[in-house]
Amino acid sequence: MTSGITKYLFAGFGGQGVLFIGKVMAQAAMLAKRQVTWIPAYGPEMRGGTANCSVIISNKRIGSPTVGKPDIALVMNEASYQKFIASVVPGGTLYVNSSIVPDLPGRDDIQVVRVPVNDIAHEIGEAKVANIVMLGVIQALTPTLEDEILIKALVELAGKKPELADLNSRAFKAGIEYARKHV
Amino acid sequence: MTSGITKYLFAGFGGQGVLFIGKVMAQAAMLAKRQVTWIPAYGPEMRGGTANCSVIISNKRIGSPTVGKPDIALVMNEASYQKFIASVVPGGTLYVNSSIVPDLPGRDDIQVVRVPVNDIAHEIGEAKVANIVMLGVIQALTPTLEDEILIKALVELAGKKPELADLNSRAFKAGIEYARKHV
Amino acid sequence: MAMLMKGNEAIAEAAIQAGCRLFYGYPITPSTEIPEYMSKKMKSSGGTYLQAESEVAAINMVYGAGAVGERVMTGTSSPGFSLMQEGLSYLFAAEIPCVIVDVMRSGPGLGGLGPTQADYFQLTKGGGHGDYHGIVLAPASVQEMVDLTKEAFDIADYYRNLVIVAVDGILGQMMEPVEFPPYQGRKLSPKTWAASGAEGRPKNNVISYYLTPDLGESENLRWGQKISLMKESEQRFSEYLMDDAEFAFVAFGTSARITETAVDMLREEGIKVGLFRPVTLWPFPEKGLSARLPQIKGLMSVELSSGQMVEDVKLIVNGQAPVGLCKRQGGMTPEPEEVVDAFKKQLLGRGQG
Amino acid sequence: MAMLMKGNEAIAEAAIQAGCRLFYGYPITPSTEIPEYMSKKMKSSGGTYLQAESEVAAINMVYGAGAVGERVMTGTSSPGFSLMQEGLSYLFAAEIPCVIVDVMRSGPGLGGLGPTQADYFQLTKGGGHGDYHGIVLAPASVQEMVDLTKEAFDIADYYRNLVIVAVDGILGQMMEPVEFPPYQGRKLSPKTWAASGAEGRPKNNVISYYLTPDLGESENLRWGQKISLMKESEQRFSEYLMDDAEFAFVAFGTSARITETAVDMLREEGIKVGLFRPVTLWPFPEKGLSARLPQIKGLMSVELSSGQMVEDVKLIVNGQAPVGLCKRQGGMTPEPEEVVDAFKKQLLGRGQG
Amino acid sequence: MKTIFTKTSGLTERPFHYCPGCTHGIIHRLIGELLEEMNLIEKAIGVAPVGCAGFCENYFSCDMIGAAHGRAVAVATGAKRARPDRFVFTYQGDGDGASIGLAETVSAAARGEKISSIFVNNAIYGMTGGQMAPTSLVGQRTSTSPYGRDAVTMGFPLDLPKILTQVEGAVYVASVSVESPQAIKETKKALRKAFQIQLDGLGYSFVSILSTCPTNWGVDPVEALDWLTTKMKPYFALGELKTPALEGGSNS
Amino acid sequence: MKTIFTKTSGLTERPFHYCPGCTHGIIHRLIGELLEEMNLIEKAIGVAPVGCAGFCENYFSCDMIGAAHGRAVAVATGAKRARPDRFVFTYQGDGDGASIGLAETVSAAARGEKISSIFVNNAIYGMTGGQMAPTSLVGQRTSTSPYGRDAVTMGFPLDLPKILTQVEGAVYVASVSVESPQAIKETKKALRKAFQIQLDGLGYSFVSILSTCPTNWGVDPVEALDWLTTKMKPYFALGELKTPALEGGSNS
Amino acid sequence: MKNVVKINVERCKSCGLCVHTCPKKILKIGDKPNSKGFYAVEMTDQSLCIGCAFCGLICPDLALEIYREEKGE
Amino acid sequence: MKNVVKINVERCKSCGLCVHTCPKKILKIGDKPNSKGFYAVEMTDQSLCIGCAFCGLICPDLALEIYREEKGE
Ligand SMILES: Cc1ncc(C[n+]2csc(CCOP(=O)(O)OP(=O)(O)O)c2C)c(N)n1
Ligand SMILES: Cc1ncc(C[n+]2csc(CCOP(=O)(O)OP(=O)(O)O)c2C)c(N)n1
Ligand code: SF4
Ligand code: SF4
Ligand code: SF4
Ligand code: SF4
Ligand code: SF4
Ligand code: SF4
Ligand SMILES: [Mg+2]
Ligand SMILES: [Mg+2]
Repeated sequence: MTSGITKYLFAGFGGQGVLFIGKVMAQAAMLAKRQVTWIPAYGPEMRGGTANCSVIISNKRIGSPTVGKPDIALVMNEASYQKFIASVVPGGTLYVNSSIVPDLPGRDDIQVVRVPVNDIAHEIGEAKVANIVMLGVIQALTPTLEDEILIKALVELAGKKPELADLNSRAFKAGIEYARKHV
Repeated sequence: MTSGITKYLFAGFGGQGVLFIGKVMAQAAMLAKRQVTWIPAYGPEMRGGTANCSVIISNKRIGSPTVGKPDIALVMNEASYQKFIASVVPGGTLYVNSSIVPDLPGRDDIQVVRVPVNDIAHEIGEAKVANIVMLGVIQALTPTLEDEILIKALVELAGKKPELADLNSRAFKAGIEYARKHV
Repeated sequence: MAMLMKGNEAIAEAAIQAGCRLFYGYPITPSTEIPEYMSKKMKSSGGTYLQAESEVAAINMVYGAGAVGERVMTGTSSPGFSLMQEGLSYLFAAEIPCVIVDVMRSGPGLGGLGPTQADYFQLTKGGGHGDYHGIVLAPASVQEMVDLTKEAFDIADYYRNLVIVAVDGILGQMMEPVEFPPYQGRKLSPKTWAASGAEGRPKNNVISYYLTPDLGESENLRWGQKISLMKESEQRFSEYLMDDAEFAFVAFGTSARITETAVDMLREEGIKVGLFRPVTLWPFPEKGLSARLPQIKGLMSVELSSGQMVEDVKLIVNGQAPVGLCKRQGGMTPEPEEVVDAFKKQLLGRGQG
Repeated sequence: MAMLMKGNEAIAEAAIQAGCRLFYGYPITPSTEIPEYMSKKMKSSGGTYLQAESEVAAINMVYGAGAVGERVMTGTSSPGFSLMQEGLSYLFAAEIPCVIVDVMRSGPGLGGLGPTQADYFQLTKGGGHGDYHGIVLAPASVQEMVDLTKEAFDIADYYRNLVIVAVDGILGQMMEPVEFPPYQGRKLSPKTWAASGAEGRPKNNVISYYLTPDLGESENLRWGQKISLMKESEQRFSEYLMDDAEFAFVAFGTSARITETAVDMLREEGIKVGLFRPVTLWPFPEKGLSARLPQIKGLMSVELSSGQMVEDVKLIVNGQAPVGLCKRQGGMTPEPEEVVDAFKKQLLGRGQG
Repeated sequence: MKTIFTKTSGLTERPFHYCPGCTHGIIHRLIGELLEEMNLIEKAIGVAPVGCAGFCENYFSCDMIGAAHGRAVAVATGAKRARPDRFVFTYQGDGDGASIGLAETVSAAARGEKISSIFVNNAIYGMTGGQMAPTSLVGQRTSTSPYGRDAVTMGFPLDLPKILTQVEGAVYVASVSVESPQAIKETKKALRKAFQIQLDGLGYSFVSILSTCPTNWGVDPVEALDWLTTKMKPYFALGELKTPALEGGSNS
Repeated sequence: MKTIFTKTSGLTERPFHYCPGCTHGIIHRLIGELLEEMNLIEKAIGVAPVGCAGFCENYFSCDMIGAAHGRAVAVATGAKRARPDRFVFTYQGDGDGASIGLAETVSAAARGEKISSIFVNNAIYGMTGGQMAPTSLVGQRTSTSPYGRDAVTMGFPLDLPKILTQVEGAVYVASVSVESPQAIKETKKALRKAFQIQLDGLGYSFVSILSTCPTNWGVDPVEALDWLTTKMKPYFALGELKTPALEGGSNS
Repeated sequence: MKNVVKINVERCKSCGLCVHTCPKKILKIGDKPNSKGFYAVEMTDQSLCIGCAFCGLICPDLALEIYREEKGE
Repeated sequence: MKNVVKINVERCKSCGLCVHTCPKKILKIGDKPNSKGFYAVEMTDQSLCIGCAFCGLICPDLALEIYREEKGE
């Protein structure tokens, strides 16, 4: 998070919506008039394969858009945990979807935050928004931008679907609340 | 014809057999254990277009196989006459098929030999061997190899067709005779 | 107003804004967003998107539309670009303006979907037969993809030459905020040469052959003059902290972005380095780089390939300074730290010694 | 016993003698004598000639036959060679040995039927995508076409790499006396990797992709090692009057033949020139040329192109001596006199001054 | 315990990478079973396409070659001519075989190449994320026909098996499907016949199989079976379109 | 004096480069006449192939584009989509259209491109000196089938018009010939219909014309007419194989 | 005599094709995710199974094997 | 009324197709080569010509034009 630059990595199965929350972050950063880049990476499989994206939010012009050592990483499944835990920058934060990822050996020099986002999403009544719940958690614990601006981005990306915007906002807030209460 | 190297150019319509008499020369040179190269050049048309070939016969290893300035050139049609007369090396010889090529402005610094080879071939009874008649003329006036070796080459290239070999030999000799008598 | 857009989509939108009304393409990862965007937007822009049966067909459709004088584009990725090589050679010879996008993916062979710059030779030297060149533009941000794509059409028409926009898979897939200033094209002469139907004028032929070697040579010399003119006039580059630099990185596209960060890191250590970024890969910006040589103790090419552009760098440096290479291959990109390390190992010792 | 043979036919005969039992090709002037010869002779040699529907199909048939472990060849000319570029990149990545003949004709585009060397970049830098190289053999006489074609098959099998025999149209069409000494192939290991049917062994896959960038990089590095090994071991060249030469011509194929005569002419004038003839265009014989540099005051590349090989020459000379260029294009060849003149104009003045 | 149904040794142990419910897997299994039943595992050389099935060399127990996109038939031709004693088959998608590889397919058929092609028609480009295929139906929305395939500007679905009936060297042409156990059994029969025709040296054999792509059709796997049945089957000519006994085809 | 027969303004004054007796010239004249009669000279864009007709842009009075070998249909597609108001035709040999360009031809037909293709089938590769074409007859000797085309190893002649009847977007498919004044008149009729179909915007129209190549067949021009009549006509399906009125074709 | 459907939970992708195809409707999607996150199919009443193997035939992922236990086994 | 076949000697390639096709057999290959070396076709008896234009239709090289002289012309 040196010199006003934050690097994110969001990883999981295809279908878990990690690319989407990266987009929300990026959109929000743009709305906040920050510099931003978003890069996706997919595995060769169509579904069930791995997917991840890197987001950089910065106050100054962004050189390298790739994120080798994220400040903040999110892993939604076990494979991503195994793959990325070592890359988090010392002092950084790793968010783990504990609904799916078992309790595995961690690291001492980073913060590991385990959140059962699938279960939380289930409670809200829509399993698909586990990703947004996690976005809320991240926002609560390691915010880079204002809450409002993230919600605005969420609404914008929902396009012309107000129910979706609503659902997403609820999931986002549920994440924030959960984090404030439990972590 | 400097340093035991002779450069030939044979040019005409496709179908006039200029490539063939080049091959005969080349084959003969090889039989005589001389160094030799043969290069064809065609126009883009299938028939009736221009065709020519360059032959180099040499006592030593042949560098450039292209013939920009032939020592001995043969033109079987008017287009070739126009195209190549300027290229003949000073002191060289230009053979012209006078059955087809009209009497056109020549050059003083080269020998121009006009022979009505179509007519001669006609007399032998086979219009197609005009090219071989011309080969005989060339052999008579500017020989590089022995008569016998050229005849041998002619026979070899006739393959398994003795009548053809015979016809070709007759045409060749007719050319020699004509040259000795008329030129 | 800025909007967040993928590089591939930005290219497609920029093309439409530049008056491109025909897109012929065949899908291939990681360039597929280009045809997808075109299939969505062309119709309402009064243009035509057509999915070709192959890249070979696509480039020849481009040839047809370009020959009748319309603005036309195709987009593909490396294996598809390889299939277009005969077509590119023909487009050059027939002097048909057009724009081709190559979103490079890692090879050789089917390879992988990761980013690469290993088509550099194919792009710049001519992967097809004969002496020819396309102008090759290499943007390094989504905004530059917009700006250069628009220009590409003008340049193509101006010279009657193919123009290639070359990016790696990262740039094609990356989202950045981007703006679309109104397009103001160059003033160009009407395409009187086009085979667009001979209404009210003598007939035109647009062909790519010559009947005799003499003609072939004179055509090639004429094209050679055009090549020289393009070489003279179209070199583009961008510099980062080069004014007082004692060492220069040379890099384009994504690797230039990564190198920019490496430059920052080295500058923090007090080492005077800068980045020379070719914006045209062909013509290589040799004037710009040559101008910097007197101040430079060493150069390093940073590439997503086994080292291809480094040859062009060496040709310009011509022995006047050491030239290093930092590379990653097969879809990998270097971290800025790696670039720093490579620099220190290969150049810093030597340059100072 | 010597026989008079066209270069193209000599290549075809040599291939058969080297155990090539499969030829897939598509006719194109000036290489057509190769498929024609094969169609006549393959059957009685127990092999197969098959006319493909296109060059794209031909190179992929080659891929299939090579993948099952058989000796296979194709032959084409420049536009057809351009169509094979995707295939070449795949052949390299799948490490399939094979031999490809390019009888160059003048381009770009449909161009003409005259000789050229303007496929040099495409041949040596890789006209397809990604980092790869084929070994490129450039004979300069019909005899050498025989000898190198035979070797090509051995080299291909030894490295599991594509080998290209590159000649211009003159060499392909030229007749010279030629001999066929009995073929004695290299000792080669059996092709245990081939996908020839898994009888009695675990199954084999012959593929050209990798699933992740990590794997992509390690594959590319492995191929890079092979490339280094080929570069180290397979450089070939031939010299003419180089021992005491103060100036060197660099030329291959037909232009080398022409230059040989120019060397003779200059030597007659007492000027100490020689000819350095690359026999492998890739790997370029840089060791051989470098070894001569200390004695050399200037070099001149003689090419049937706008000047492509001259870049490789310059990369080696690296500023140590002036490098000139004598070129003809579009199907034209220089007369030896022209080479002499160009030399005098570009180098003699400078080299002595 | 009697085995009624189990995995064939014609397939490796590796789980498929295909999306849930994608019928590529069913077709793989049928081929694997035939490789085993017809004793071809050690004799076969399969050619993989580029497409979703581009990794199928991991699944079949025989030797495999991975071809460039669209060139599987050319690669197979090259391989078969080199080893006429081998059994050579291609496995290709509709984009691979009917778009970029169309010339290769039809030309090999014309030459009567002694190979067998399995053509998996899912009316879309699966691997690249759902673009229009030559076989996409009129009206079908894909990522490159977002407003639906419009016959006037984008043309009509290409019926490759129907075309091949007009090509003399194609001696067996079948068009089958996999939406039900019955259809799957028919498909296996057709494949067996196609393979046998190659073994008998009669010429080119071609089996087109209608298949699903739930992911890119945007429906669930069961709905996909239904889409196949109600939308695809009516358009494409089905059955044994041409057999060695029945030259000229049943569609005329 | 009344003119019964004279040169059309649809052709330039330039003499043809074709070999003596080559019927490419007759076909050129028919096209030239139709360009004039249908008032298309200023509206037409022709696409030349690579092949003996590769220089035909010199002969037609309209604008012309020279395509790469086999790609004329793709070039024409590109041109027509760019200028739908123009009349766009291709002129191609059998190698150009049915071998290297097969995918382009069939795919354009499937898309129903509003262009007209004239396909000159002389059963050989003329320009390159007489190699086997996809249309060469079984037993025919060519420079790459020196022992005669053998159906078992080289396959069967490809009947492209017959194939195209199975392609929905091809709305007019005719197979005609030029060995006699009657045949020439029929050919002109077919060409006129094909052109009109494009002008009416109905879809792809394709006219295959059997033609001679005395040079590479190794016969004199008059014998060549006979060879065409007695050898080629019996093999290739002739007539209007598919017309807009008669969907499905007359050959079924 | 009893028919046994063996479910390879790790291979199952929860596509539901077998559920849809089984004439006896005795298969259902389970509620425990496997290691890949797929809810594997489950047998509801093995005794009703007629051993028709339709489920195996339609399963694209080779997740099912079907056996018949002979009497007395 | 008289039909006139105008022969463009320079365009004629001596292929003989018109000779073969003329129903009246009044055309023949001549014996004077044109500038390209081709022996152009000649009319043997113009008065027999019926003006059917078959010769013009079959001539691949546009070497023939056919006119009808109206009576009294
Ligand atoms: C030359 C080339 N062009 C394009 C691609 C991208 N590509 C890969 S697979 C594919 C099409 C896949 O569709 P299909 O053949 O129908 O197979 P499916 O995935 O539907 O089974 C395409 C266009 C490529 N790999 N190579
Ligand atoms: C890519 C490519 N391959 C091959 C050729 C060589 N070539 C030129 S024309 C031709 C075939 C000509 O035959 P056809 O199309 O039947 O026309 P024809 O000459 O018989 O009228 C070939 C193979 C080429 N020019 N380009
Ligand atoms: S994308 Fe479609 S065809 Fe490909 S695996 Fe998924 S469902 Fe199957
Ligand atoms: S080669 Fe054949 S097709 Fe070509 S012009 Fe001559 S006769 Fe006609
Ligand atoms: S074997 Fe038949 S009855 Fe038994 S579970 Fe499978 S489909 Fe149902
Ligand atoms: S068909 Fe196979 S993969 Fe699908 S739910 Fe049933 S057992 Fe699982
Ligand atoms: S017009 Fe008829 S009759 Fe007269 S010359 Fe011609 S073909 Fe013969
Ligand atoms: S048909 Fe024409 S070219 Fe042939 S002989 Fe008659 S007039 Fe001459
Ligand atoms: Mg598909
Ligand atoms: Mg032909």
